[in-house]
Amino acid sequence: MSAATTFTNTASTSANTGATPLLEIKGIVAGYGRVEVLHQISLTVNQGEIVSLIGGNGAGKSTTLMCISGILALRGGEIHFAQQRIDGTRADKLVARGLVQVPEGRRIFPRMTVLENLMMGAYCRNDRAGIAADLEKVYALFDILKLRSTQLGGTLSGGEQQMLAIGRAIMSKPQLLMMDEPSMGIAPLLVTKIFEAVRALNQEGLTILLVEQNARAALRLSHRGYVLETGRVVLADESKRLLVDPRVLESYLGE
Amino acid sequence: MTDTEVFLQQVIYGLSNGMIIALVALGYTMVYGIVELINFAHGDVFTLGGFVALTIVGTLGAAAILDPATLGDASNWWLLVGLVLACGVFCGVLNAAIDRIVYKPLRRAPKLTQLVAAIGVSFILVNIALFWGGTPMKVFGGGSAAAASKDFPELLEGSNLLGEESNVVLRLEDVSVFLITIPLMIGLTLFVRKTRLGRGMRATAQNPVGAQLMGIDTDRVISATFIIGGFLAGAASVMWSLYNNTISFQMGFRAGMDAFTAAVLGGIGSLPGAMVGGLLIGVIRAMSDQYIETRWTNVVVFSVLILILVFRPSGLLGMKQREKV
Amino acid sequence: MSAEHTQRLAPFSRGQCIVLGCLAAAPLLERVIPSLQLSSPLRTVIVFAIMALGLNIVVGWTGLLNLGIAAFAAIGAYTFGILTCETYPFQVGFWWGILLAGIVGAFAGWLLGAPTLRLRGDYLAIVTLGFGEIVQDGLKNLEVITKGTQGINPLPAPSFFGTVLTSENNVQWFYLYLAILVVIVWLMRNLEFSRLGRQWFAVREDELAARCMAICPDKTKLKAFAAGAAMAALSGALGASLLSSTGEPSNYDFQISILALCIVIVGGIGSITGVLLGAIVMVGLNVVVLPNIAESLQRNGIGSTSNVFSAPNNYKFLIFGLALVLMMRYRPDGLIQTKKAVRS
Amino acid sequence: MISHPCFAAVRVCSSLLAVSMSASSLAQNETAAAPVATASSVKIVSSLPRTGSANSQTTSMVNGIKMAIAEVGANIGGVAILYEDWDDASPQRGNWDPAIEAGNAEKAILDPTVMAYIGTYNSGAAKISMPKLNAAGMVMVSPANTAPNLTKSGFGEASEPAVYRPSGIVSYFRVVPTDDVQGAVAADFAKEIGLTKVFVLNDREVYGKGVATVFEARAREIGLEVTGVDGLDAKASNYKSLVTKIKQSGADLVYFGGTTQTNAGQLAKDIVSGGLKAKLMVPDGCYEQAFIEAAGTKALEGNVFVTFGGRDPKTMTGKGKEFYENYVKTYKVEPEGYAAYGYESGKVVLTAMQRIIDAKGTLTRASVLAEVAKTKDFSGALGTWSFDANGDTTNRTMSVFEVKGGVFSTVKVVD
Repeated sequence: MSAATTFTNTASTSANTGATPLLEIKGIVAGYGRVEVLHQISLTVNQGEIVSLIGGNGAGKSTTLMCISGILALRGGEIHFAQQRIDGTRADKLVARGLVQVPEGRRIFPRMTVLENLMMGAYCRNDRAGIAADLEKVYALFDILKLRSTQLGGTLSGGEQQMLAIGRAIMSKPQLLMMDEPSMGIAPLLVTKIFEAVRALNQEGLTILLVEQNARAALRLSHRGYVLETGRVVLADESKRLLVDPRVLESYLGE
Repeated sequence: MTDTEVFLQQVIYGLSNGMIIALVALGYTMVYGIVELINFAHGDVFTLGGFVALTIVGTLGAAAILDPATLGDASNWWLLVGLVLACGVFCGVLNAAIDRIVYKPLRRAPKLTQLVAAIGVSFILVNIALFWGGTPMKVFGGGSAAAASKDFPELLEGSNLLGEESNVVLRLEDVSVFLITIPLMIGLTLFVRKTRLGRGMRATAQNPVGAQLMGIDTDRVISATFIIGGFLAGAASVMWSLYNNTISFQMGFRAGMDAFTAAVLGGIGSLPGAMVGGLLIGVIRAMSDQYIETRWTNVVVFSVLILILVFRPSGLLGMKQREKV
Repeated sequence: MSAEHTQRLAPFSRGQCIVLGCLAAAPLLERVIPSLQLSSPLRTVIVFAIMALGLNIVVGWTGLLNLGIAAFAAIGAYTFGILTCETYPFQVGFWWGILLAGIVGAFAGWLLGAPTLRLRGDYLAIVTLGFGEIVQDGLKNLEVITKGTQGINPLPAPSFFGTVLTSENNVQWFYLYLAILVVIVWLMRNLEFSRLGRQWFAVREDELAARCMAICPDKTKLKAFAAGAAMAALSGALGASLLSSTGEPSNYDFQISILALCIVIVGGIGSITGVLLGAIVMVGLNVVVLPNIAESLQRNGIGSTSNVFSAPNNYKFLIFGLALVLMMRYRPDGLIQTKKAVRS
Repeated sequence: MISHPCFAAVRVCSSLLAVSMSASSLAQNETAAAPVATASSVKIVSSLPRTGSANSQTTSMVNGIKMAIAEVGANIGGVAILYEDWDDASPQRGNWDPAIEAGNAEKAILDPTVMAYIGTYNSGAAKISMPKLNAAGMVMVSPANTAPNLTKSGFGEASEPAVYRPSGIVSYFRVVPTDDVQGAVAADFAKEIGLTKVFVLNDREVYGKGVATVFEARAREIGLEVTGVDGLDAKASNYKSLVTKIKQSGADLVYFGGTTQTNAGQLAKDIVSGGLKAKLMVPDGCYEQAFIEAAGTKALEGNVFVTFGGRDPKTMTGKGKEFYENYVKTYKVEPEGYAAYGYESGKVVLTAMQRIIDAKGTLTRASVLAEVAKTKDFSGALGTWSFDANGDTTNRTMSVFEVKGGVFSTVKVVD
């Protein structure tokens, strides 16, 4: 992909015309120590969409999610969620508002049982009935978790841990679910299963921001996509167009 | 004394000393579990708990408690429970305050930076205890010898529960160590397992970022952990004072070292591990004093420790440590 | 050896030159202000600097927390004592004494490290702490060999081209120790850029990755442990010669290990210059600054013995502790920050 | 590489080294040759652990020294006597620190106005400063060291005490009777009151171990049965297990070579609470109110014997009585045994200085040393005594105390 390729956010129109933006990121800058990782990133996720964020290693995908989640402080720019500015809000408060992340590498609690892990997802909730219903929903989505419910999280396989992490996030009753590399290091069969679950969740109305290195799978699943390169958005379009874009084909789809 | 009596006696002493070590170790291991800080100041927070206890006893003492007639009265139970609460709260708040002022700004600094800061805090607390010992109160010797050990009055009946004729000594102090410590330990375990905050603690300990992403206010959880850890240190200081009847401004050093050893022996970060580790160290000390020689006791304790760790590198009840992220 | 490597191997870095140069100039300052006696306490600073440089190999370069470095200093001091004291049959003299002390120290480090180095993080820390206690009590209890609490004395002062130094020649003595320190700093710097040094860093950064580069982490750690122990033992021997006595075993207790650790962290973990500065600051605080503050207050009639608050000496713990806390608060990476210490 | 600036720096350093070495050795010779002091003031310094757990004891001593100086109005024949209270402890150790003790000795040597060095408290510390001060010809008077091998042969290594006297002259003196006297008196007393079986403990420090060893030897010599010997850990939280072991051994006396600082109070408590019906006997390191306060009167009442070199200041007559009354007046507290030792150390140096001035001499290190060594029939707070050829006090008066009503009361005085 040529470095000259630039992109302006305004050029894109939402796939779901008329939808309201749920998450809007405006020119955020962030980094670690003396190194700046994100240079003015802007993107929008509309209500009901699946948006994928693709890019190579070190492009800043996970960093973007950490900024949205409030783990990493911004150095510039703004983040709006459901029409409210949220940058500077503490991470734990955002979860209560429905902004939930399934982090890279799962980050489940290894010395808690599967059930306890799931219940940690409901940490901010008080509605017992709702929690019970959501638990059933998670079990319906990933039946293996029900079988394993008394097992320690740390003893699950990678794919099972990923399901657990997604299930745990669902227990938080998210409005927007952000998933960081859900397919990483997982057997292909399970990847399919997980992606199916993502699609099913979306069809129930959940908005999803998906970060993936597996660009093809992500773009097939999502409505729109953004391509990140060294901390900048270099392409943004509807997924089906990105799938045939020569620059994407060359760099990320291996053709 | 017959050999059996001697053995029984040593088991009693070993377990009751071990209980106190375990109580200090619990606070150590909780804080470690959450922020991965070897809190060198923990032992000195414990010391100050002892000074609070003696100050309270001394203040009340003029009226009733130090009167030889009521000294050792069983009705002092209420006082004992009150002391545990008062010292526990004091140490809990102190511990959390230290965290806020000293450790929190260093949370993102290298691990050893926090360790050295904790060492610094330890020195400061030692000095505070030294000054405290110079308080012009009767129980502090009028303040004339600040650095000297202070006598802690026997609040509970000191006579032998097995009868004055028995060779084996079991006094109310020995029993009270169990009566106060075991409920505290059960309460702590239930708290950590069952309550929301307790689950938040476990989650933060196992995966801080994951916990934040679940909506857990980790700063609050960390403060709560320091408060509880401090509370246990305060409670332990009362048990210690009551059991040994002595406090001194440097007593936290050995208590801290024993607790650290116990915590690691049991598997650092593990609550049952800290209890097992504490009891084990207490019993090993007693047995070594009896069957080897007192002068070799430290060597025995630490040799056992090294041997156990060589064969169980994560301690007795520790999980395999996760790789550093 | 690559060209770049050769260039980096200039004998000393700028920082090291400045610190060593300042040390070398200190006795001149003493001549300008006679009441300022520096060469005597500065020898102690050098002894601790060597111990901390040894600890720096283990903690700073290899990333292993060692809380028992004083035990190796004790082993060094007692080895030196047994080999040189006139009441023992060996009497090998100062130079052989410190050399053999270093070798025995390295062996002790190897002996402790071999079974325990696969332990991680704080488990290793408690093992080293325990080893410190074992050594201390062992020295106290094995009276037949070590004379127990009595300590071994007299020990020989360094002799130099046939002249034996006495406590009146403390300036010469200081320069001799400084020369030893200079040699050690030179060695350390070479080590830092050597193959072994890079292996240590690799193990510190990522053990798994190091293993992938055909570095055996256990052997590498063991070498670091032995090297650190050897340096600590050497410092113990130099310290014993300075006192003409090994002192009591309790002079090598946990507090000394802690002091050495504070020197490394306050100075700047991993940096040779930092450790030297750390030794000057921390030991200087103990042996120069605090005593002088207390004495000058006394001279000016401030303070009395009437109660605990009025005696300046009773504030020493507080000052020492505050100094540590404040230094960590405002220089969390130490006085000299190494480039490697930038964290993510 | 040769032109690298660091090399230049090294070269500069080494030349500086050479220059200053020659220059400073010259300077050293000057000061060594003439420790001038004729002028208006001389200094007495003390080196005692002032930071940490020994602080209480050393405060008593410093008070004693200050009082001795105040008594002469800090002035002898127009020469002002300055006193400095040096600390040989560091906060790092919380106890005496060898590096600082060595530093103090050297600081004293290099300050030409220092005429006398009062110290140390710990016998281990004395071993470090003694040879240095001796080589410099400075008189050293210890108010507290009791290890016999510092001055007498036959107690430690064959090389002792010669190693502490590199100049061949005796320059170290002490006002306290040594442990060979004290340990023996203690053993004799135990036998006298009908005790037969003794368990000997020490705190594994130079002083405690030394006095316990002498006690043990004497006990065996006079036919007491020694049921066990052990060294305890002064930092332990309690000694209940150890007491059980002693109980099993059947001892009717526990001798503990140790001090209040090394946890004698805790031991006394645990003997009582562990149901061990045996007496406890401790040396002069416990002859202080702090011991009673630490152990609590209940544990000590009628259970403990404390030996001490000298008499109870309260019961003394003459100079001793004066000291007692003065001390109470000045500091508003009862003087401890340590206060008397401190006072006596200061007094003996000041008296020697007074004699030099009276004889129209000048105060030099050599003259002060020579005059202190001549101390004969000195009448002070501890009785009337002289220094013997080893530098030890001829005072062999030992008192045995017990605790009654919360204070020490004399049981026996051995002359």
